[in-house]
Amino acid sequence: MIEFFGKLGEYLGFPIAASEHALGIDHVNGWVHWFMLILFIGWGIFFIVTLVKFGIMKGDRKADYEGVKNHYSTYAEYAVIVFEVFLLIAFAIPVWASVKTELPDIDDETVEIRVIAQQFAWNIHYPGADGKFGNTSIYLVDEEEGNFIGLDRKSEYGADDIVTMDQLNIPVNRDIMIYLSSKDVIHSFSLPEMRVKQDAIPGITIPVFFKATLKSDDFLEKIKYNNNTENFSQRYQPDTFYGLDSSFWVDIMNDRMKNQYRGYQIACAQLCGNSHYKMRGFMTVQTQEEYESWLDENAPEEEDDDDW
Amino acid sequence: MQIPYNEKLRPDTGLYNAKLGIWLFLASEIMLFGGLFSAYVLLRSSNADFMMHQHYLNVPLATLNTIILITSSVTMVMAWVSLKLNDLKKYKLYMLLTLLCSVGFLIVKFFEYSAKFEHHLYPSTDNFLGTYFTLTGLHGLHIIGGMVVMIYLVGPGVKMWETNKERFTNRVEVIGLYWHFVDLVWIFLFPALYLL
Amino acid sequence: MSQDSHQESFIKKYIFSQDHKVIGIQYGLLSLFFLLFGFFLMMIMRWQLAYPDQVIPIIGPLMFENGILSPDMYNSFGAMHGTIMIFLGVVPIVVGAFGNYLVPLQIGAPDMAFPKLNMVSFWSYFIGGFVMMYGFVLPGGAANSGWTSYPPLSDLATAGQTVWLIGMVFLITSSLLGSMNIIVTIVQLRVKGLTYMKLPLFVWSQLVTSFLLVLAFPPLEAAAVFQLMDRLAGTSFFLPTGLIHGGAIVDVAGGGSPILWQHLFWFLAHPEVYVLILPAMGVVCEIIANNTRKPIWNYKTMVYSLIFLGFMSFAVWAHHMFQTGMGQGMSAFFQITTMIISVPSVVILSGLFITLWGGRIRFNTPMLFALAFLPMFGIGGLTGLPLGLAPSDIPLHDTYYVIGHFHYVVAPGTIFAIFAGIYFWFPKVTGKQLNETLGKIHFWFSFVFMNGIFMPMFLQGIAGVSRRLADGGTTYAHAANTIHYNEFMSWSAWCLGLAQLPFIINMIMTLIRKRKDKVDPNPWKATTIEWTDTTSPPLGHGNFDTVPSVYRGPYEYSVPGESEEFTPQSKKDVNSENK
Amino acid sequence: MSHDNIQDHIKVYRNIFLALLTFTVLTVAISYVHFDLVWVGILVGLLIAGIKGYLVAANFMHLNNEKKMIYWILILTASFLVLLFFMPTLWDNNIAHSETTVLFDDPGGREYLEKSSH
Ligand code: HEA
Ligand code: HEA
Ligand code: CUA
Ligand SMILES: [Cu+2]
Repeated sequence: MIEFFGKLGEYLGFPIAASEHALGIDHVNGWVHWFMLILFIGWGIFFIVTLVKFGIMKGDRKADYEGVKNHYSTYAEYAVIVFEVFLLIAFAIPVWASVKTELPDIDDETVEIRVIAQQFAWNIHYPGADGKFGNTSIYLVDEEEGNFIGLDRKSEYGADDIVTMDQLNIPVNRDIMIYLSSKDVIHSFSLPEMRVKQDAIPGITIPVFFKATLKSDDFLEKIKYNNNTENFSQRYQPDTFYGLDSSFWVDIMNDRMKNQYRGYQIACAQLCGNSHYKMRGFMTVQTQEEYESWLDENAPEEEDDDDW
Repeated sequence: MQIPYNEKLRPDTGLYNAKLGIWLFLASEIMLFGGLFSAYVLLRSSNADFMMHQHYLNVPLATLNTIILITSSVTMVMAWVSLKLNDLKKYKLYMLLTLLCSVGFLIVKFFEYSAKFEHHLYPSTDNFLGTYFTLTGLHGLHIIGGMVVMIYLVGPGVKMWETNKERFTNRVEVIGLYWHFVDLVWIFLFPALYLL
Repeated sequence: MSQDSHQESFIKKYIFSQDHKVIGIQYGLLSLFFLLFGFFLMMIMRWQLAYPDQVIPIIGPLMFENGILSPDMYNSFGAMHGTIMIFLGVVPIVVGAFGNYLVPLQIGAPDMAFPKLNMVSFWSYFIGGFVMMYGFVLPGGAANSGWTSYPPLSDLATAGQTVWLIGMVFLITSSLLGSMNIIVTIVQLRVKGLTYMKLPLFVWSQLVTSFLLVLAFPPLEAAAVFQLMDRLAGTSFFLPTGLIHGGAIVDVAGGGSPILWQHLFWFLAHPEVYVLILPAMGVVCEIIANNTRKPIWNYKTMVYSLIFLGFMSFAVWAHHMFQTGMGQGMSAFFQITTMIISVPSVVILSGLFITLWGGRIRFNTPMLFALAFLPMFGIGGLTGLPLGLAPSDIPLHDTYYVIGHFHYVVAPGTIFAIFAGIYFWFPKVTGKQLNETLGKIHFWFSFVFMNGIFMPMFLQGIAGVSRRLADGGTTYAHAANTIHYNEFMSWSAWCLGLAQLPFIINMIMTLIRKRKDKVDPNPWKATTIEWTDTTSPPLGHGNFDTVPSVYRGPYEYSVPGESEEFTPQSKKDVNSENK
Repeated sequence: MSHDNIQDHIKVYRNIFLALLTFTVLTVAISYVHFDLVWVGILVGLLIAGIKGYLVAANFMHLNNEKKMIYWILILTASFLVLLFFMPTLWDNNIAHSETTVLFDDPGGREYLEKSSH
């Protein structure tokens, strides 16, 4: 039942659901939209019938002082209340708890990652081989040297930490625990396909957890058929590139599209300044092996330490 | 054109217009200071060091100010009573006393503020001092606003006593209500900032 | 009122007037101007959304560097569009213009309770508006942190934000004075016999709205003061410790809380959205009762729903903050209250629908706008439900779905109700009726293009396109499927702009047309007492030649046994005379 | 209001005045008392302020004898005030605690730096 009515959620046009909890959320949306549809169509039919009957074909009569005498509308209102209570108890409150507040146990199986937002990029901080984060401090932040998060390489667990910008790699089908914070203003960490959205608020660190179920490769395969890329390139008219012919333009666009489809995208969903609109990161979901080899590739080299 | 119930009470509500008006205004003031106090509580409860600079505040001076304000409240209510007793002279006397108190209050505040500045304590020093300056500053603005009205009511505004006694008495009652409210805010500000 | 017929100077009569009717008109004209201005900003922004980074035709080279709306300007226009529409457009027109003009007339009062305050309130609005406009010429432009002005972004923003805050304080003052005035007027100056349960629903909606304004605005004032301190005195009420901005540590004491602003802001801003809708509902009630020629169904339930709606609107504010990391208890509380508040809306809407049944419906222009209000508000309101449930809000928060949701309630909702009200009460204000043909053209085009703009927003929002993106989301892959709607939406918006021309022409033509000698004081055959008054089209001080008494409810249309189709409220009740 | 009635009023005002002075001295005195539990001190302080506020509101502002309408307005205001007061303070944000790190929000950052071997 839950799935059956929740199915509507999958036809509404949400992005592909790629995390474990995504279906739950889509089902809530499906149920609510069914409910809205029924109410709207019900009232809409009544509305149109009334207008036709009492407006257009009115003839020569007087308006009825009393109007409707039955209580159907009262029953309809009770039905609305009952349904809303049902939605709250059956879906909204438990789903919210499981998605946002009931922290899973952190064990070896959990991948812990810190994400620190800044204008206008996502800093990703992996604990490295030892599984523990090195210390960070605002006094070590040095953007010219590339130390955006003020990581202390000399601290106990800091030497092997991996820091990337705008590129988040995670293994598929494992619990991901992200500690989300921000350096400057409020951002919002949004993964549309994962149904993840969480404001990154400076001053506090907020947990975000999910489990991705669809690898990037598979995802790209899927959206190839879904995404109407033609529309996209048509939208940009060549005249912004004065003097260039349009085939050149199409090449540029195609290149750009390819880059876009590196995988999932991290969107910033909270206004954070003038480049908010392009504060975009990428997320790659890989198999465990690919993930591990990616970590190895990106592990800091020994010599590098002195800089930091 | 005459607006009804400016001086007489409307039978079904038992109020004249300005009384209802001032209570609505005070209701909005309650929400204003409610917002400020609520911010204070939130900031304080989310920060262990919030009260760090409290000991810089001058409790004796503030106590003096509390007493001044309470006194001014009493003289204010006495001014109204004098009008009820048809005694314009006494009204003026009490009103001037109230004004005197408020001037006293502002002078004491001035000394408090300048002592802070001398010690390089500014609103930007930390959030406690920020709250202190913002809240007492806004309260001070309310005092000044009240004083302006009071000056009007002992000065040019007193002419109305000749033409329309009832309405004038109502005006005094209304500014009185406002003044007591300002006093009441201080009654909570004083412990919240200085003592607790 | 003869003692008032002495000559007043022009300035006293029309500029610093204390007459509620003149003030109402002043409010009306200024807020229409601001509505149009807010719309112009949006029409420019819509170019940037449809054709990102392309030179704007005609006005681009005149107004902007490179002829392109830069991202900074986009943000600033967006923030100002929201602010202008809400605080300088809709609130002043529904409360300042309609409330001011109609409430005293509908309750038989000679004027507002405090005419001087009324004047101050208008001028405070005027100053606030122009202080805010001043932001456009400051270096860095007007406020650009969204109409919500979330810190730390707004704390760190350019000087336009300071001007925004100062303007806001004036606007708050204006609204506070205006709404206190309305409450006192309604409570104290009701004419003989007009008990609460005989008040027109428009007056009820104004009463509830005014309470919302009086009690919800002050916390925002507190917040504005705090933010001004942050910006001018270097405090850090909204700035936490350890901020790094532009690579350097922000030099403030810290220890503040960005969430605090959101609480104080939404504590106002949620009630505020009901301020936008309740008077609109009131207008629609009046017009529907009048044009179905029958009483509003279940008047008492409507009144109680309005009150309950107003009351509950104070307890739902954090549904705008679900994604700030709210814990379980709070989110449950605010989801429940949000669901509760939708029930009175459903009750009111149902009441209006059912009123239509059995009526003798006249399709004149005000009625068309009022009728369109119903399904449009229905769409807007219903899409509030998935936003009100925290889990379904996760994918929808801060996307175009939210934009679609609230534009359906404010644009084809409130704006249509405002249009309806203007067409309906225009004869009351000027003694002349607006042209019906032009009115209908205005209606049908507005109706079609409004939906053209806002319907695709739901699709974009569901696909995950964020709001406030200066390029409409071209860099996001998930936007690729729906982004081409932008072009269609923008064209709809510009056509909507064109569709306003018949309206403006209609107003001007009607105003310059000579008035007929004999004015029908009650062209719509309405029952409420503002129509019994013949004095108001000439803008004299003082309202009624003979103050009416009220004997019956506001919507006594088609009463069985009465000779006329409508029974004015002031018609003597035969029964009560016997008593 | 007859005149004797007003004379009574004056007497009341005087008594209230004295009471307010007493309570003021009392709060100041109590603030020097050290309570083991901080919140007890706060509670006592608020209690006294509450009493003083009540005295002012009830007598000077005549709330002990006011019209129904005013009471309704104040009740309404008070209920919203309660909401405004408690919701933000009861706010339960999801906050992550990750033990091994000195996070950006940690004001102890500078001390940490001094301690560590740089
Ligand atoms: C007038 C303005 C107005 C009104 C009336 C409403 C009404 C409602 N709003 Fe809306 N809302 C806004 C203006 C408004 N809102 C604005 C401006 C924002 C965004 C602010 C920003 O972030 O910038 C917002 C955002 C907003 C959010 C935050 C979304 C987010 O940022 O993630 C939420 C969440 O709960 C919400 C919920 C609701 C609900 C449940 C209602 C309910 O009251 C609705 C109840 C109504 C109904 C249930 C309809 C009943 C009708 C029928 C049943 C008839 C059906 C009809 C026909 C067939 C004709 N709104
Ligand atoms: C009352 C509120 C209100 C109203 C009516 C409108 C009306 C409109 N809005 Fe607005 N909007 C907001 C409040 C409002 N908006 C807010 C709060 C935001 C969020 C801002 C933020 O992100 O911070 C927003 C954001 C917003 C966006 C998203 C921007 C973004 O996120 O990047 C868009 C996009 O299309 C948009 C479009 C429109 C359009 C096309 C209209 C049209 O419907 C306009 C219709 C207007 C008219 C029809 C004018 C009628 C007046 C006349 C005809 C006057 C005649 C005059 C004389 C005679 C003098 N609005
Ligand atoms: Cu970061 Cu928007
Ligand atoms: Cu809301």
